[in-house]
Amino acid sequence: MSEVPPADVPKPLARVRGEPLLEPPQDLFIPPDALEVFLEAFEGPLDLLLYLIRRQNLDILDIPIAEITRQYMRYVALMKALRLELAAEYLVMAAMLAEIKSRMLLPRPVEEDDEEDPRAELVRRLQEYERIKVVAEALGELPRVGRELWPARVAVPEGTGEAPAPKVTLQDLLAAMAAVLGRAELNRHHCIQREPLSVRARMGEVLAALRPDRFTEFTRLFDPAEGRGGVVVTFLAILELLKEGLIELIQNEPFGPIHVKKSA
Amino acid sequence: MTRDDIAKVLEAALMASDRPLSLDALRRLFDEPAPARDELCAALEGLREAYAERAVELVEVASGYRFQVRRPWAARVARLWEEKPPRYSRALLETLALIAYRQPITRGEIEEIRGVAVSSQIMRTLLERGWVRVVGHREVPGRPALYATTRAFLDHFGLARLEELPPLPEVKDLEQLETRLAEVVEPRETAPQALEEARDATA
Amino acid sequence: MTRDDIAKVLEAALMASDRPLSLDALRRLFDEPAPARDELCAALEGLREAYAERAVELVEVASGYRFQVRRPWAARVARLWEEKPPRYSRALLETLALIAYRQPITRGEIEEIRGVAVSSQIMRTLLERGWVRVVGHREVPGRPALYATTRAFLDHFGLARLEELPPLPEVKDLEQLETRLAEVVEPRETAPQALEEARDATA
Repeated sequence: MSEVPPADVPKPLARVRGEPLLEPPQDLFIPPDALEVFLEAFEGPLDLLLYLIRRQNLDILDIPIAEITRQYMRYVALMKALRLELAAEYLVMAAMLAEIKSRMLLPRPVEEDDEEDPRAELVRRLQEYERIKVVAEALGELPRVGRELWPARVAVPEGTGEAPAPKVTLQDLLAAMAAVLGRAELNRHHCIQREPLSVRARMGEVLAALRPDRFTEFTRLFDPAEGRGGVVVTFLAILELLKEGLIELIQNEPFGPIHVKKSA
Repeated sequence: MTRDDIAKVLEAALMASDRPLSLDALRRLFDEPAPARDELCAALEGLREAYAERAVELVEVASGYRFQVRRPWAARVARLWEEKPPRYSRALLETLALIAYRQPITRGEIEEIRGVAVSSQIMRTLLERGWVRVVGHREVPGRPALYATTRAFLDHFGLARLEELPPLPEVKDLEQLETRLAEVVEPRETAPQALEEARDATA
Repeated sequence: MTRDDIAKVLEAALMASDRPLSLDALRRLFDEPAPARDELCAALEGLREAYAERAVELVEVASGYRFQVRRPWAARVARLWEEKPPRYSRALLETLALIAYRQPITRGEIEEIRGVAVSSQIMRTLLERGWVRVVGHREVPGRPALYATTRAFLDHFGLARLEELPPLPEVKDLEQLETRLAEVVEPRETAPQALEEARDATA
C-alpha cells in the first residue's frame, strides 16, 4: 500500500458517495504477531468484513466489492500462511466474495431488471448482522445482577421463620456427579479443541499402523500413557477414518474384542 | 388488617426474599380474604415513595417486585466481593441478542445470521442460567428446537418487559439498496486479474 | 464524602450483603482515608433511626451489623419458604460434586469438565455455607485457587472421611476407559509400540 498517486493531476482510485477517493486507505497493515489476537477479536467473516468496511468509513450500502474482497483475501491468506486454524466460514465467505466479484464483471443487460445486483444479498446479511452486533453490545452494557444490580437480601431473626438452608442428600450429590460425567462424555470433542493433539495427524498415524491384510486389535491403537486427551483423539481419529471408509471394524461376538483393518 | 399492616408485610417479604415476588405471590402472604390487587398496588406505591430518600428502591422486573440498591451506590457495594463477574463474551451476547430480538429462533437460524457456528457451551450456559428455554420445535426436517428468552433473563438485567431492551437499529430501506449500489463506482480493473483473485480465494 | 453519602454507602452494602458486616468490612468500602470508626458508628446510628418506622431494622449481631425483618413480620415472611422451599440449582450441586470427588480442583477445571462457566454466586454460596474452602493455588499463570471440601461438608452428610463418599455409579467414565485399556493392553510394549511405529511412518 505504498504507491503514491502522481503528484500533478491525481486520478481518483474510486468514487465514494460521489466523492473522489484519491489515496488508498492507510490502515490495512497489521503486524503478523498481532494477527492471532486480532482474529480472536472477530466473531466470524461477517464481523471481519464489517470491520474492513468501517475502518474506511464506508457505508454498508456503498461497499466497493473489488477492494473489500482484495482486503479480505489478504487476511485469509495471512491466516493461512500463519497456519491459524481457519474456520471454514471464512473460506465460504471468500468464495462468496469471489463469486460476486466475477459476476459483477459480466456485462449486465440493461433492460433486464429482474436479476438482482449480486451484492444485494451480501449487503442484506451485513446489515442484519450489524444490527445484532449493535444490540449485543448494548446488552453487554446493561446493568446486571451481581455487577451493577444488587437486590436487597435482608435477614430474618433467628427462630422466627428464617429461610431454611437447602438440604442436600448424598443421593443428590451422586446424581449430580453422574450427570456431569455423563455429559462430559458427550462433550469430549469440545474439550480436545484445546489439546495440542490433532485428530487429522492422529488419523494418519492410526492408518499407518494398520494393514489391509491383517486385523489389529482395537485397544492396541490406544496409548494410555497419553492420558485422557490422547485416548480421545485416537478414538475420534478412528471414528473419522471409519466414516470415510478408510478402515473396517469387526466384532465377532457381543463384548468380544474389536478388530480393525485398513480397507482394501 | 390495616392499610399500614399490609404495607409492612409487603415490605418485610420483599426485603427478605431472594427472588422478585409477583402480585400473586404477595397476595398469598395474607390469610383469606387477601387484600385485592389494587390494594396491594396502592401499598406498593406507598412503599416506593417511602423509600424515595433511601439507598435502596422498589422496582418492578419481569417476574415481580424487588428492592435493589440504587445505581449510584451499586459500584461501592461491588467492593464487598473480591471478584467482579466477568463481562460476557461477544459470541454469547450476540447469541443472546438474537434469541431476545428474534424469538422464537433455532440454533441454525442464529448461525446463519452470525455467519459462524454457535458453540454448544454458549447454548448450555444460556440454558443453565435459565435465561433461555426451548419453547417448541420448528416443523422442518430434524425438528430443531426453538429458543426464547425467559423472565429470569429480564430480571437479571433489571427489565420488566422485552420492549425495554435497547432498540434494534433501523434497517436501511432495501429498495434504496439497488439504486445506491448502482451508484458505487468500482475501481477499474481488468478481468483476468479479478478472475485470478477469485481462483486464489476458492483454492 | 458527605456524612449522608457515608450513610448511603453503609445502607446499600448492608442491604445487599447476605451476611453481617463488621466495622472493618464496612470501612473497606471506602477509599483511603476511610471514615473513622466513630464516624461510621454515628452513620449507623443515623440509619437505625431512619428505619425506626420501617418493617426492617438495623441490628448488631456477633459478627457485625445487618438489616433484618422486625419480629412482628418475620412469621409472615416465613410463608415464602413454605410455598417455595429454597433449593440449590443443578449447577451448584454439580459444582459441589466435582469439588467433592475431584478435589483439589480449580474453578477453571470445573468449568472445563462441565462445559459451562461457573458463576461467582455459586462459589460464594458454597464458601458461605462452609462446605468448601480454598486449600491452595495451582502454580500456573493466574495462580487459580484450589477448592476442597471441609469438615462441615462431611458432617452434613454424616461421613467420617472422604473415602466414605459413595463410589461413582456405572458411568462410562473416561478414566474407567483408561484403566480398562491399561488392563487390556497389559503387555506394556504393544500399544505404545503400534503408535510409535505409526508415528515414525508418518513423520
